[in-house]
Amino acid sequence: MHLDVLIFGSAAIAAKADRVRVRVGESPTLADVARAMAEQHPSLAFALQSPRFAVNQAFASLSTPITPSDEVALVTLVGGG
Amino acid sequence: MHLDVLIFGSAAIAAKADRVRVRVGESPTLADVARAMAEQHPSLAFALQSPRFAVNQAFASLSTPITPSDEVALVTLVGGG
Amino acid sequence: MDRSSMIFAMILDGPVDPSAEARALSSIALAQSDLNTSGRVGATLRFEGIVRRDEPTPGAPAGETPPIRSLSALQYQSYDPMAQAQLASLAHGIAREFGLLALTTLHSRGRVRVGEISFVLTISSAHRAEALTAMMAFIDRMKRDVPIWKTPVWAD
Amino acid sequence: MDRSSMIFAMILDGPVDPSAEARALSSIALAQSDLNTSGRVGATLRFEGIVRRDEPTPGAPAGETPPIRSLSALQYQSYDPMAQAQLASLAHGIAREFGLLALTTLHSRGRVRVGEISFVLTISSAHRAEALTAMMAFIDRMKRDVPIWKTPVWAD
Repeated sequence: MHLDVLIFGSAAIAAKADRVRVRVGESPTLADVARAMAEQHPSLAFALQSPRFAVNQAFASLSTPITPSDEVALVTLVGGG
Repeated sequence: MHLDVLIFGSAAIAAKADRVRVRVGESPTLADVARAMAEQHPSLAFALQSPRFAVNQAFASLSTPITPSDEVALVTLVGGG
Repeated sequence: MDRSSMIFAMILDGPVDPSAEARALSSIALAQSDLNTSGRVGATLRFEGIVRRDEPTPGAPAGETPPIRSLSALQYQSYDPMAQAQLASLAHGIAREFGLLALTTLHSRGRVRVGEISFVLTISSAHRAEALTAMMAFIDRMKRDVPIWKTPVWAD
Repeated sequence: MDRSSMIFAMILDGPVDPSAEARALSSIALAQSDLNTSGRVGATLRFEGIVRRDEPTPGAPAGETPPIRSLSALQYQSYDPMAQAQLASLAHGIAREFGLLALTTLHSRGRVRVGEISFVLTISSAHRAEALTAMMAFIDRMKRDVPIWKTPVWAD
């Protein structure tokens, strides 16, 4: 499946976009999404070393299963608020 | 010699005065003054267990020699500022 | 004794200047005034975060002092509505944990120029100790858990 | 970079209300305003100590909770001019030790009623960390080294 992941701050600057599309297998977890992002968008590797995600506007652990209708955001706070 | 010692806060309340007169030997140190105060003014004993003095408006150690013209104040901050 | 506390948390557009702050806090102005005359408050603490002109430039090699470069502003981006929910949740959590009487916080979204305020946190408590430790905990956790990012707008 | 910092420390009669504060700080108002627009300040922190109504009565046996009794005011007695000199010396020492940009402090002498402010400390610095640690250090050392005593004036 394909998934759009929202990105912010220095990740958005690095990718020159406010979201990136990733290709993942069926029934992925957030860990799969993170791995796919790092492979398919190497400019985001710096923000994926210890990534933090939100799913549907709430923090979620890497074991969280993802469906195509979920809102997924990479919220690693590189540099802080 | 005789010496007036300024007192404040709960010490002043206990003694019902803003200073007490003490009788000390010749060439006393602050330690002698503290001892004489505790003996001659038992109501101040609570403020003399680890006393702190100012001499001529500056903190002074217990070994400081005192002359009759010095301004001596018991500034133990019982209860804080 | 009344165990409730007065909490307000909001992300607003632009700098947290006095008029923006008064507007944001108008709904609790009366409760604030009641609290201040209640005799229950022994300490109030207010923190303002202000945009500084000089920032080290990012990307310097480790161990080297990065060159200083001048900002004209910071651009704050918040992930809404999660950022607002996290800020409010943090405010309630800190107030409960430290037994505060009041906590109000305002954070900017969008552009805030050098010298302008981007963040205000005000805490009222019975004694000073809990106000100071609550303030440090709040700011640390905000930087960790509230999804707001800042991007420099360079002067040159 | 200008290494000087703006310091002001004063003991004044009665509560530290806004008009008393403005009067006391009028001589540095211009310098304060210059500093605030300089782009050097990243954090300002303000502490207000307020007289609370309920105080534990002194003299309760150790281990027992002292009964609460209501105040109408606190009476502050300062040993002058030593108190003023110690407050100023503390202000300069803390500003130097923590590299602050500004530190102003006002402390009451005489009667301050419940709900009124008896102490204000305002700190400006480049970053928040030094403002917070400097504030805690200042208040701890003030209570140890500035000869000011408070006496309760009971309501009943």
